[in-house]
Amino acid sequence: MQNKRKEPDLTVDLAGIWLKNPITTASGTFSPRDSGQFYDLNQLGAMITKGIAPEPWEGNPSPRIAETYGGMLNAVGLQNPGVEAYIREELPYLEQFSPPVIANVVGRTVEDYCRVAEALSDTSVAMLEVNISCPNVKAGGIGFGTDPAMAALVTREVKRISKKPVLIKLSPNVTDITEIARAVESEGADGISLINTLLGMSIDARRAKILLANGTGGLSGPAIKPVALRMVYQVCRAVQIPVLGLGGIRTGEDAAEFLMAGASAVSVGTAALFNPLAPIEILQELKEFMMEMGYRTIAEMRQAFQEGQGK
Amino acid sequence: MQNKRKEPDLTVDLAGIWLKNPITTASGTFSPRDSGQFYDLNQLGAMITKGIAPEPWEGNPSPRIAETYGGMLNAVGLQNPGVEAYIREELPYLEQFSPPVIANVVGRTVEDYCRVAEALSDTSVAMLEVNISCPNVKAGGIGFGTDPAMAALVTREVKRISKKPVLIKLSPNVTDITEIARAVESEGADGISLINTLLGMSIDARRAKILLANGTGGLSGPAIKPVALRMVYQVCRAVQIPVLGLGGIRTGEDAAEFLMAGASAVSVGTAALFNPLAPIEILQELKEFMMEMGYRTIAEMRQAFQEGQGK
Amino acid sequence: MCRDKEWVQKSLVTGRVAGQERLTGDVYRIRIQGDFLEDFSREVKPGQFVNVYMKDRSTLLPRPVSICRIQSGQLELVYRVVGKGTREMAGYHRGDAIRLSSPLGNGFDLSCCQSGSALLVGGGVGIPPLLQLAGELNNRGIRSMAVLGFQREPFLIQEMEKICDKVLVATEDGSFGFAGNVVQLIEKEGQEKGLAADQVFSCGPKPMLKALADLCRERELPLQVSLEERMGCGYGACVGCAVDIKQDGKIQRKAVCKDGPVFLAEEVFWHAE
Amino acid sequence: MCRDKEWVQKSLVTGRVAGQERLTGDVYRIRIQGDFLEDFSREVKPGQFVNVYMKDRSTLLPRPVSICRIQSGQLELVYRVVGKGTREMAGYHRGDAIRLSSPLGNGFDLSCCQSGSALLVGGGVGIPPLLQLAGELNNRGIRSMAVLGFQREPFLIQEMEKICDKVLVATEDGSFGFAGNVVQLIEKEGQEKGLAADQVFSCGPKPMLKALADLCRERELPLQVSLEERMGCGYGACVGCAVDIKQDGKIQRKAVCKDGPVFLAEEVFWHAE
Ligand SMILES: Cc1cc2nc3c(=O)[nH]c(=O)nc-3n(C[C@H](O)[C@H](O)[C@H](O)COP(=O)(O)OP(=O)(O)OC[C@H]3O[C@@H](n4cnc5c(N)ncnc54)[C@H](O)[C@@H]3O)c2cc1C
Ligand SMILES: Cc1cc2nc3c(=O)[nH]c(=O)nc-3n(C[C@H](O)[C@H](O)[C@H](O)COP(=O)(O)OP(=O)(O)OC[C@H]3O[C@@H](n4cnc5c(N)ncnc54)[C@H](O)[C@@H]3O)c2cc1C
Ligand SMILES: Cc1cc2nc3c(=O)[nH]c(=O)nc-3n(C[C@H](O)[C@H](O)[C@H](O)COP(=O)(O)O)c2cc1C
Ligand SMILES: Cc1cc2nc3c(=O)[nH]c(=O)nc-3n(C[C@H](O)[C@H](O)[C@H](O)COP(=O)(O)O)c2cc1C
Ligand code: FES
Ligand code: FES
Repeated sequence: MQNKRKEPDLTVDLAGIWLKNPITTASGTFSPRDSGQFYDLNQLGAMITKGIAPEPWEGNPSPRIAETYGGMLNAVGLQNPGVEAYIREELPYLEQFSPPVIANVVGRTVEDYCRVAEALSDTSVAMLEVNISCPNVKAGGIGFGTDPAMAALVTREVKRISKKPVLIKLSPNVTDITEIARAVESEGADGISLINTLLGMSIDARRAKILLANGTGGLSGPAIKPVALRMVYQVCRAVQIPVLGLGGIRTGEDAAEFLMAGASAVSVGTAALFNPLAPIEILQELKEFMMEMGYRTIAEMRQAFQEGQGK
Repeated sequence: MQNKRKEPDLTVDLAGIWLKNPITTASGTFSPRDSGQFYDLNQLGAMITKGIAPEPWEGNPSPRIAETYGGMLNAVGLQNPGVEAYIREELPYLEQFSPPVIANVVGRTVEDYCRVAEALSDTSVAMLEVNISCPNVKAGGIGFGTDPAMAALVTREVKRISKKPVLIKLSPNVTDITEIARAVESEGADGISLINTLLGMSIDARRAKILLANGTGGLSGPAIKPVALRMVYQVCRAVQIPVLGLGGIRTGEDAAEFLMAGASAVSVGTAALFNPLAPIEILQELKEFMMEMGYRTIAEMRQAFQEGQGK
Repeated sequence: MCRDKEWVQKSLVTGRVAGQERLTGDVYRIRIQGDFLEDFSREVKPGQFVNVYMKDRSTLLPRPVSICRIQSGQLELVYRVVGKGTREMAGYHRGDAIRLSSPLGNGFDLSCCQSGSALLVGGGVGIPPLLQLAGELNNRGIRSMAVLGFQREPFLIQEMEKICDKVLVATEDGSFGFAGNVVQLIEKEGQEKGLAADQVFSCGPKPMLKALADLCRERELPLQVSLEERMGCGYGACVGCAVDIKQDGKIQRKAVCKDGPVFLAEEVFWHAE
Repeated sequence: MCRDKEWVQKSLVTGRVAGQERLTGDVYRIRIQGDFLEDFSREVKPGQFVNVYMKDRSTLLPRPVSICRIQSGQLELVYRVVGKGTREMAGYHRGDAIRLSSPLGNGFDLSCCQSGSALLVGGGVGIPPLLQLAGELNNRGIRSMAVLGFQREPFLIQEMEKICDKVLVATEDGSFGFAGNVVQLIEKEGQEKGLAADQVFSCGPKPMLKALADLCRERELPLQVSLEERMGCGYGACVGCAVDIKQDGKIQRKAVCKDGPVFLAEEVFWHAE
């Protein structure tokens, strides 16, 4: 192939937003002021911020983190300062940087989601990422994301109120991820993010106790990559809307795999916890991988995979 | 605690079968003739053999195996010689060893399962472990284990025909594992095994191709332990019947965690692939762990956990 | 790397092990070399820690370890082997690579200590950061006394004695110094000779810190404590390391790694264990 | 360990790296020492392989590597760096530990070769097991000729020349020996000088084996081939390494690690790639 050493074009379109590269920060694993002490945030494709509720949430007691083989469990419990503080303190800081801001939205009721979506509608936020892995307190604590009807309901209501494009972020703890994906697509979601964490547990055998104060926690990191990749592949073939892929991405080749599977862009989560420079290292590796293989654009790389697969 | 250096009593009761220790071999990762070249099979609590269908199955084409971070994917596709060959060639060999044999049963239809159960009813097999992660060809390939009604149906029919106690082995690829567990309990399952593999995928970025010939595969190994432990914990609290716990067990402490969570016994799967001596090393480590902590029996260890947890 | 923007201040660095010795039982001191230490020693504050990143790639999360001191171009960490990560560290030999973060967290607040004297109270592997603190207080002309508690065999005593005016030692089993814990020793010492300190600094196991907090509140002594919590990132990205801090009449969840690890004892909400 | 029962014959062992050298490009030879080699050399058959277990604990599965030879109390493996595991191996230094299995699989079947001559055909890192095979044939008084193919730079040529009557070399780019592949070289050689061999043994990339199988079928030469497949366990427990073998008129899925890696070429069902 020619042009082997020319820098590839990494730009992507994510549900109508133009990103200068497909690398974004996974919600809850990125803090602009703190992550930004390790690398220049302007290098990112987009900045996805931690889950924001209408009011401050205090999250779960400690311990909130357990290390697992090749991964980790977290039970942070979506601690966040609430949408007002977010608009007041976080957004102005983020506005200094060029990448678009995608605000992750959490709630315990449909109204919660809508309140955040409404509050963010007239801000500099470029897009919403609605985390439906939260338990619905009005439905006995069943996760919004584990029931197609509830997932559809949240999507419909948030879409109705939001002036911003909306990604729905799916929970992987379901029997059929494509069913949920189709449900949110049919209610007008502009795109889908996946995956959120797998539900797990850790026991400290020596203390004969459950490790996390919350009991269970969300499994993330390299350990879950095969599950994430499978779901991204399946969902990309089940819906027409764009997909933001994540789950265990740690290297440039990992990112390439998700993009080949059909993702429009990717997020780096846990990898940024165990390596604060992960997002930009992954970006660099992706670029080098594409140059080595002679791919000039992300679309070309995806194409090569589809042709190789015959699908 | 006194008796610190006395050997603990490792015996357990698994759905009416007495095991001299709780360590068994996970189905599909154990071959008596081959595993037995590395250690004395008589040391095992029980020998669980690979999935057996009524007729020979040829399984999937290669590649069938992909390594993943902290785990592996397999798409062996339940290759097996069929129940007749199993009775003719495998069982007589197994009868040389003292641990009870638990025969893993697979099928594509309810009748398949029943034919195997019937054929094994008058053999030396001590118990059946019915793998309901298989796709039901009569229901469009949906997994028996992903639908409570189908899981219940298989259980009912196999229980009706089998003279042996029956464990139902659940698929973890479901929204609510306790729902499936309750469904099989209510149809008379003598016990439950879990977990089978998580559905995953691997892409070879350099060749721009899906790695496994089958497309998707089952994720197993240390990477999945937190999911397995969570499900074992949940199911032990949702049903009254005993649970055989597995998924990522690699050390004696891992085994202790599953036993604390409520499992009556455990299986060692992938660990035996990357370390052929894993089952007996885990047994030894479990014994040493119990001695160090002063637990005299498995029940005492489980008790300590329950009291510490207040549950 | 990536120090091109004003706000990009932190990095990951690879040091070389200059030496490792066992201090006692399962407590080790590792000495680390590297160019980056020039930057570190300019910026570091007593009470800060570094993230140590493991080579065993099944253990991904960083291990936070307090900076014990930076001296003769070497970073010293003192740690107890308690699990996989610290066991790996204990296996490092001279010349091996070790991957670290820049100094993290906020150290002890010394702005309150312009003169007078300080009491340093340490328990076990909570003592290492107090060594650096003692040195810094010394530099500032503040006199310090240390009360150090151990289960059995003490360590870092000589190093502390070189800097502090006085070092008292307690061991749980009485094998060395006072038999009992540091709080009991402080109470005894206080009764016998009076306890004069303008500021108390402490690091050690939570029950010790809590008992000390009670004592200091009674005596109206200002106390700063360094806390521990299980961490995800160690640099403020995940809010995994929450502690409950009372501020402005409310309990707020703060991050040990970023807002701490040092907090004012009176602001810590001490949960019953 | 655990050799107390008659049927317990295999084990995992820890060897020491006695040395490592780069043969060419990304091909390395590692030499391994250990007491266990006494047992190994007594039992080993040409064409068997060992499982190498990695230290990087994120890569759990064993790496199968053919036994190249056991000589002067050292086990030699020759391998190409293609990924994480082989990259790790290339980083081992003299004195490092390396964890291995006993020799696994069935080697080449030499019962058919009581006399006469053999043709050994190897491609790239398929050549290592042929070295051990050549030695064994030599011991048995069977003359052998080797045809070895490489992409660019050859390796193990001298070692083969010491044992074989004749060694022909082909490189894809013609930088050394014949320009082309081994099958072309064999055809050319056969036309010019005639090819007399009672048995052909081969190991190398699948397309090479397939082309060779076609050639041997035409010439009615018996051919044994050593195959590769991705493995789970490498010892027969998982059926992860299936190949399609025609036996008794049926296609059967056999395990490369246990039933192979050597198969009769005429029984292999060669899938179109
Ligand atoms: C700010 C801070 C400073 C510290 N300074 C020192 C020091 O100077 N010397 C020293 O010996 N120890 C220190 N510790 C404790 C040290 O971090 C743990 O002992 C170490 O992380 C244990 O790792 P492991 O892999 O050996 O244990 P494992 O139990 O195998 O670790 C499993 C996981 O739990 C975490 N973990 C386990 N114990 C602790 C703990 N006590 N605190 C926080 N995380 C824990 C580990 O980081 C890891 O993620 C400090 C902790 C903190 C938070
Ligand atoms: C019986 C047998 C004998 C072999 N002998 C040799 C030899 O003497 N010299 C040599 O250089 N190579 C040999 N190989 C190939 C060698 O096993 C692979 O190159 C090696 O496993 C690659 O590991 P990696 O971690 O570097 O690559 P990665 O691609 O990172 O490995 C990922 C996974 O794929 C597996 N894998 C990758 N490539 C292969 C392959 N070609 N065959 C089987 N598994 C693979 C690995 O074992 C691992 O599980 C042999 C293979 C077999 C089956
Ligand atoms: C500490 C932590 C906090 C998280 N918080 C959020 C959150 O607020 N909202 C959300 O949608 N996902 C949250 N997640 C999930 C991640 O964004 C991501 O979906 C998941 O971790 C899988 O990706 P990874 O393996 O790359 O981490 C969190 C994950 C972690 C580890
Ligand atoms: C190669 C392979 C083959 C398997 N075959 C079967 C099978 O035949 N029947 C079954 O119920 N489970 C089968 N399993 C699933 C395991 O028994 C086990 O449930 C799963 O791997 C999780 O445990 P582990 O992480 O300890 O391996 C297989 C797993 C592997 C890796
Ligand atoms: S450990 Fe991540 S914020 Fe403190
Ligand atoms: S690799 Fe497991 S049977 Fe061959």
